[in-house]
Amino acid sequence: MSVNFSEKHVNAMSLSDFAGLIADTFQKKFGEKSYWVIGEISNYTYRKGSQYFHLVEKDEVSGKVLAELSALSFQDGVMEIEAFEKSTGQKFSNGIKILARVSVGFHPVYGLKLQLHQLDASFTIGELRKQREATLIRLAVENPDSVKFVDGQYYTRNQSLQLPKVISRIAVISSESSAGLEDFRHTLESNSFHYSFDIELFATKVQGDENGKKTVEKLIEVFSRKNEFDVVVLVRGGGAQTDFLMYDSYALCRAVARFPLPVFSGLGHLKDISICDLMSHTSEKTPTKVAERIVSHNRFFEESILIYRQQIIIKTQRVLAFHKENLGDIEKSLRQTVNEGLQANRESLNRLGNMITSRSISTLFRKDQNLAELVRKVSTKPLLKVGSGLYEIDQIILNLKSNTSKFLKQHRGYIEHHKTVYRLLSPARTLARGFALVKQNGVIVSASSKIKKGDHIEVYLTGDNINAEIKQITKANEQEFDI
Amino acid sequence: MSKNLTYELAYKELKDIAEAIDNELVSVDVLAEKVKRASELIEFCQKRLRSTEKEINQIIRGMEAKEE
Amino acid sequence: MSKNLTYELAYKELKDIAEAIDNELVSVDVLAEKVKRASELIEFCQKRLRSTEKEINQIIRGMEAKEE
Amino acid sequence: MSKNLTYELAYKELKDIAEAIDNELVSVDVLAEKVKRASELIEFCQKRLRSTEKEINQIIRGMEAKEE
Amino acid sequence: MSKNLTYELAYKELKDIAEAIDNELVSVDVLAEKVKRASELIEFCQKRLRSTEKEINQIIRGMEAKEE
Amino acid sequence: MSKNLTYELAYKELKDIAEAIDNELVSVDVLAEKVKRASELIEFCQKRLRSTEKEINQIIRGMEAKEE
Amino acid sequence: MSKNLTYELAYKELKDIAEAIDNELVSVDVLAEKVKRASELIEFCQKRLRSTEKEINQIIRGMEAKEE
Repeated sequence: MSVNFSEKHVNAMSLSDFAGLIADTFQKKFGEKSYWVIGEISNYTYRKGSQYFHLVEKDEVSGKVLAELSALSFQDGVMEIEAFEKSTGQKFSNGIKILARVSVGFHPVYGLKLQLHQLDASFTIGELRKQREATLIRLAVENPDSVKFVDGQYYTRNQSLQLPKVISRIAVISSESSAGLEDFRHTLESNSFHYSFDIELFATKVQGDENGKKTVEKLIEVFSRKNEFDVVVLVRGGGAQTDFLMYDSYALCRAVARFPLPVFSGLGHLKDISICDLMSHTSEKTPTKVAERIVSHNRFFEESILIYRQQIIIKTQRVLAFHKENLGDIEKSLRQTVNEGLQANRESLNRLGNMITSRSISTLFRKDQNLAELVRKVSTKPLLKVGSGLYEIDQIILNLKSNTSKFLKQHRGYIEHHKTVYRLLSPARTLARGFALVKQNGVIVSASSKIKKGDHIEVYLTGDNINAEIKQITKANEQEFDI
Repeated sequence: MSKNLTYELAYKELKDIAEAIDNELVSVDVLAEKVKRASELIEFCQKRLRSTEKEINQIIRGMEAKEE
Repeated sequence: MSKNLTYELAYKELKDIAEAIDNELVSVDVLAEKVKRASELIEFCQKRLRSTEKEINQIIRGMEAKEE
Repeated sequence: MSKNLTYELAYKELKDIAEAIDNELVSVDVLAEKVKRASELIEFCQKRLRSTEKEINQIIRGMEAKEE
Repeated sequence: MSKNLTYELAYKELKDIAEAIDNELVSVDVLAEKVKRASELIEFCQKRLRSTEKEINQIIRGMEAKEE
Repeated sequence: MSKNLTYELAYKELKDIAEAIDNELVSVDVLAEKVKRASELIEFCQKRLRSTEKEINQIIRGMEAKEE
Repeated sequence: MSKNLTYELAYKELKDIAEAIDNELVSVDVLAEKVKRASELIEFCQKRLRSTEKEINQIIRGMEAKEE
């Protein structure tokens, strides 16, 4: 055992020699060369003008540490960090991904150390933006009830909360020593309207509050007493740029988005607004502005009630004036209508009176006329009738006279006619015209057929009667005597 | 001549005789007789006419007298 | 002449007689008689008319007198 | 003349008479009698009208007097 | 005139009379009587109007006095 | 006047009276009475308005005093 | 004034009063009362805005005392 030990001992090196060997190897291998490396900062501390930190690489999925190296910065590195913080607006601290040019050294006492020479701020800005976007997407995706992304704008449940008419009970989450908190308090308490506020501080260390965990815990504390407050205010101490990244952390932002009391944020940032600002009910650039906002909210309320007061005063006077005027109008119109009514009645009485008298007189006049008409009828017609009767009788007399004499004359005419006829028909006048009458044996012969040759006939003439014997009979031409 | 003879009857008979003669229904034997009858009837009628006229004239004169 | 005779009846009868004579519906035998009747009716009617006239004139004069 | 006679009744009767006369529905026999009745009715109506007129004029004068 | 007579009733009656007279529904027999009644009604109504007017004027004067 | 009378009731009644008179629904018989009632109501309303005005002015003055 | 009176309730009541007056839904009878209530509500709000919770309780106690 001992030999082995001694052999081993002979070959053994002092640790410092060995460390020198490692250092030489590092020196040979890396020398003054430097490399651009990507890593995330952790275990950050600041001592005696130098920053000490680790650079870590984690598996993106599992979060398992794949590599971790410690690093530090000296003069040039410190200046880089200052410039970095200026251009990113972000403190060089844990959780930030950086692209850094580093050299590798090995120190016998402190071991492997990376030395920071240069930082690419634009890488970190890009990384932060990526991270920020990822957080926003995650908020929207995982909390569809409380975070909504519409038309390029985030809407949260907290934003939809109605502010109370007056904000007077305020829960403030801030670090106790923060200048922002002082500004906030002072602005509220010295407001020109003398509004009073009940402010309760929920103190938390903002520095080093990784992922805003402590702030979330304070929010939970407020939540448990939520009926005692009107709003929650998140303020961050002003001055130098402090840790801002926590206000982009998923946990805090989610808590703000879902918080049942309106959250006011006054984080004192100048560049990008934080996700927390996007999620909160109301965000202002500074704590002072938040305080002013609260005072003006209360002032708005007071003004609106004062406007109502003014309205009530004016309107009440108007109502009274209106009623007074109405009463006056009614009184006036009452007088007028009463007088008019009486006048109208008087007029209609007169009208009726006049009508009755004039109509009755005209009626009498018309009756008189009617009567006169009847008088005329009764006195003229009968005399006319009598007159025409007399005339008719005269006519009848005349007719009678002429008709009887005409009648008698006519009859005399008839008789004269007969007289003439019989005068012509007497046989004596016939014989006198040369006609003869033949008789046979005392009988007048009218046709020759009864007479034969040898017969004796008597022939009567005017003045003489002759006896004669027939010697010859001849047929007569009858037409000779036919008239 | 019958007392009952009227102007109407007389005129009628006269007319009948005239018609009978016109239709040669009267033989020469009775013609003279008919003519005799007719002359009597004519005389009757003429007397009647004259008396009627006289009578009427008196009535009318009476009326005229009253009227005046 | 009947006491019941009225102007209307008298006038009617008178007119009938006049018409009958005009239309030669009256025989010569009664002509004088008819004319006689007519003359009586005429007298009746004329009297009636004249008395009515007189009477009416009196009434009218009476009315006029009262009116004045 | 009846005491119950009114102007209306009198006027009505008068009008009927006048119309009958106007339309020659009154025979000569009663003509004078009708005219007589008419003249009585006319007198009655005229008296009535005049008295009514007088009465109304008095009332009107009374009204006018009160009005003044 | 009835004690229960009101202006309304009086006016109504007056109007009825006026209408009847205007439409010549009033006979001469009652015309004077109707006109008489009308004159009484008019007098009644006028008195009523005058007294009402007087009363109202007093009330109005009272109101004005209080207002001042 | 009833103790329970309010401005609203009084005003309503007043308006009804005024309208009725305006529409000539009030007869002459009750006109004076209605006008009397209206005058009472007007007085009541005016008093009410005056007292309300006084009261309100005090309140307003009180409010303004506090503000200063 | 109730202890439960909040800004919200006070504001709502004040608004209702203002609107009612504006719309003339407040009768003259209760106008003064409404204005009084409004002035109290305004005073309440203003005092409360300027006081701490402790002071408020005193104010309310004071108001309740007045109300009784």
